[in-house]
Amino acid sequence: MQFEVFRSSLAPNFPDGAVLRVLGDLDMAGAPRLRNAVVSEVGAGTRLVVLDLTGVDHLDSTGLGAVVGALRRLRTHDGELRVVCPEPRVRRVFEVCDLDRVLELHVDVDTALEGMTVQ
Amino acid sequence: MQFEVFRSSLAPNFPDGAVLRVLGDLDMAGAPRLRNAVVSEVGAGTRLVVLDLTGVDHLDSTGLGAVVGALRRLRTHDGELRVVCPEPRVRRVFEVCDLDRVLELHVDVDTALEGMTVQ
Amino acid sequence: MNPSRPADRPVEAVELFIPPLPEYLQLVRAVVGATVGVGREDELPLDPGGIADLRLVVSEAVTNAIEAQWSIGANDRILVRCRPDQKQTVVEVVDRGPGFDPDLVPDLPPVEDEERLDHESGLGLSLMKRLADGTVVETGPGGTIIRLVVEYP
Amino acid sequence: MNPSRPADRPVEAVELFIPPLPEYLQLVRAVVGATVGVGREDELPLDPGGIADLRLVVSEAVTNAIEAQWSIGANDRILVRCRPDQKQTVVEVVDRGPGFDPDLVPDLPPVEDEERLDHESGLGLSLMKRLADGTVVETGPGGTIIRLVVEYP
Ligand SMILES: Nc1ncnc2c1ncn2[C@@H]1O[C@H](COP(=O)(O)OP(=O)(O)O)[C@@H](O)[C@H]1O
Ligand SMILES: Nc1ncnc2c1ncn2[C@@H]1O[C@H](COP(=O)(O)OP(=O)(O)O)[C@@H](O)[C@H]1O
Repeated sequence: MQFEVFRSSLAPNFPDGAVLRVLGDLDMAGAPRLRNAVVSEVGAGTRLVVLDLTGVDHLDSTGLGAVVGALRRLRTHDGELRVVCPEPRVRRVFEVCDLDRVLELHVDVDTALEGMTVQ
Repeated sequence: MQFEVFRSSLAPNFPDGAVLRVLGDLDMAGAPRLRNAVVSEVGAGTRLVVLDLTGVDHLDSTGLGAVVGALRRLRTHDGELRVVCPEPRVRRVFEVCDLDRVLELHVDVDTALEGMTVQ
Repeated sequence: MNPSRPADRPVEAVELFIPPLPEYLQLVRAVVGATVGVGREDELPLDPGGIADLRLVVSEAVTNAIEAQWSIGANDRILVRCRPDQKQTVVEVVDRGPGFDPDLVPDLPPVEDEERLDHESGLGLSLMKRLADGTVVETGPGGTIIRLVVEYP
Repeated sequence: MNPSRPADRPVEAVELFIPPLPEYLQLVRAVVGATVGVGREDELPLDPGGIADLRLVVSEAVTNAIEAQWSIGANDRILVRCRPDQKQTVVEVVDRGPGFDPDLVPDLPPVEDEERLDHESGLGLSLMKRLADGTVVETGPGGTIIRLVVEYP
């Protein structure tokens, strides 16, 4: 049913930064669309992606795969991924797979950007 | 899943009156429970029943049957039934079956009681 | 490792089998309502009123199917088949009840009739005929199929 | 006219057949979540976290079933059978994929491993094993049945 990835720029503070806000279920149906969105960002020169999963109701291993894929793609291009995931039930999926040890999960976009050097 | 019939007395204004507030879906699963509630009321001497369907999401012909049964049962005992049904989608079911011509549908309990002589 | 989605093919049906018990009616309505939206990324093809009507007519058909099976003590599961299409949704309800003669079912008695209040039932088929764009009944001693068609505006 | 409900008999299963397409996953989760509550007038036997876990493990099993069928181009519908019981819910997912050897599927690679990021998949079975109280795999060249058991607290 509804699945959307909304983009907003982080300029001027982070000219090569963007927030991708996912709305809907991040499963085998939604994950390819997140993957496409990340591929276009990196292709367009974005190097800091804040992935905001606040609007995600359901996350499963296929969705996790897309998040891990985003991390890897950004790192390969010397970029960075920050994940916003305030909802305990969605955090839990990262935790069960030990992925909270690879990815820091933040409660909101501002917190995710804390400590980043404004460019 | 959840289905409840909540009762509240209309005393002191109407000592033999009660509001039955239905919460849930009034279908083949819920209707018998409404029917039971009405039978106990009439058995206990209630003669004015305000049936509040504000909390009903789904009403179908089995539910309508229970409402019509309540009307008949009360009339047989010289009682009266008033129906509260503010939700257009639920009203529509009464209308499609022409039952809005037999039963007045009110928007809230106060309106349903308008014009009733306080005892 | 990750085989890809097969090329497009015609919409297929979702089939739901439920025990013949009224506590499953809500589940049926939920499934039918949700099926209309499957695979649609933009708006739904029916507005909330249209979905409410669809849920209502299916609920009527399944209620009749449960009653029909109870009348002969048939424990078989009832099948609800939903086929959401580009232009319409078709829902079939299949039971193993005794069948019936639709021509012998009277349309609504006039509502002003005092005796109308004596009947607490008999509205289901009228509701289906009034709210669905098509109601087809296939029935026989082995059971009944009610096919309900709701067209998109 | 109104035959009555048959005497109590064991809980029966709800069966949902879906086309092997990811857009039906949400529907499967909705059905599985709703089945837990069927016929319960009081509280649900699982809290929201328990229902989320159940939805998650079923979603994993159906995702695998879809991928398995895609790998051999099998268009058959996938069956999701839910049996809510007094003490537990059992969900079976049946596909017509090629089958597999569960012993050859590695458990999670250690997460600190840099190579972990090379794998975007391979978490489904681990999630099922960790979150379900029982995960039974019956598999062969004709297809696979994954049986997931979630006990009530
Ligand atoms: N699936 C069915 N199998 C057998 N008989 C049916 C079926 N559907 C409807 N009928 C018959 O048609 C009659 C009218 O149905 P309906 O208009 O839905 O009203 P109700 O079910 O409330 O009596 C039923 O009483 C029943 O005798
Ligand atoms: N129903 C199934 N049919 C065939 N193979 C399966 C099935 N379920 C799992 N497998 C095999 O087990 C592997 C691991 O599954 P899983 O842990 O869910 O990870 P993923 O599906 O992301 O690869 C799959 O890649 C697949 O080869």
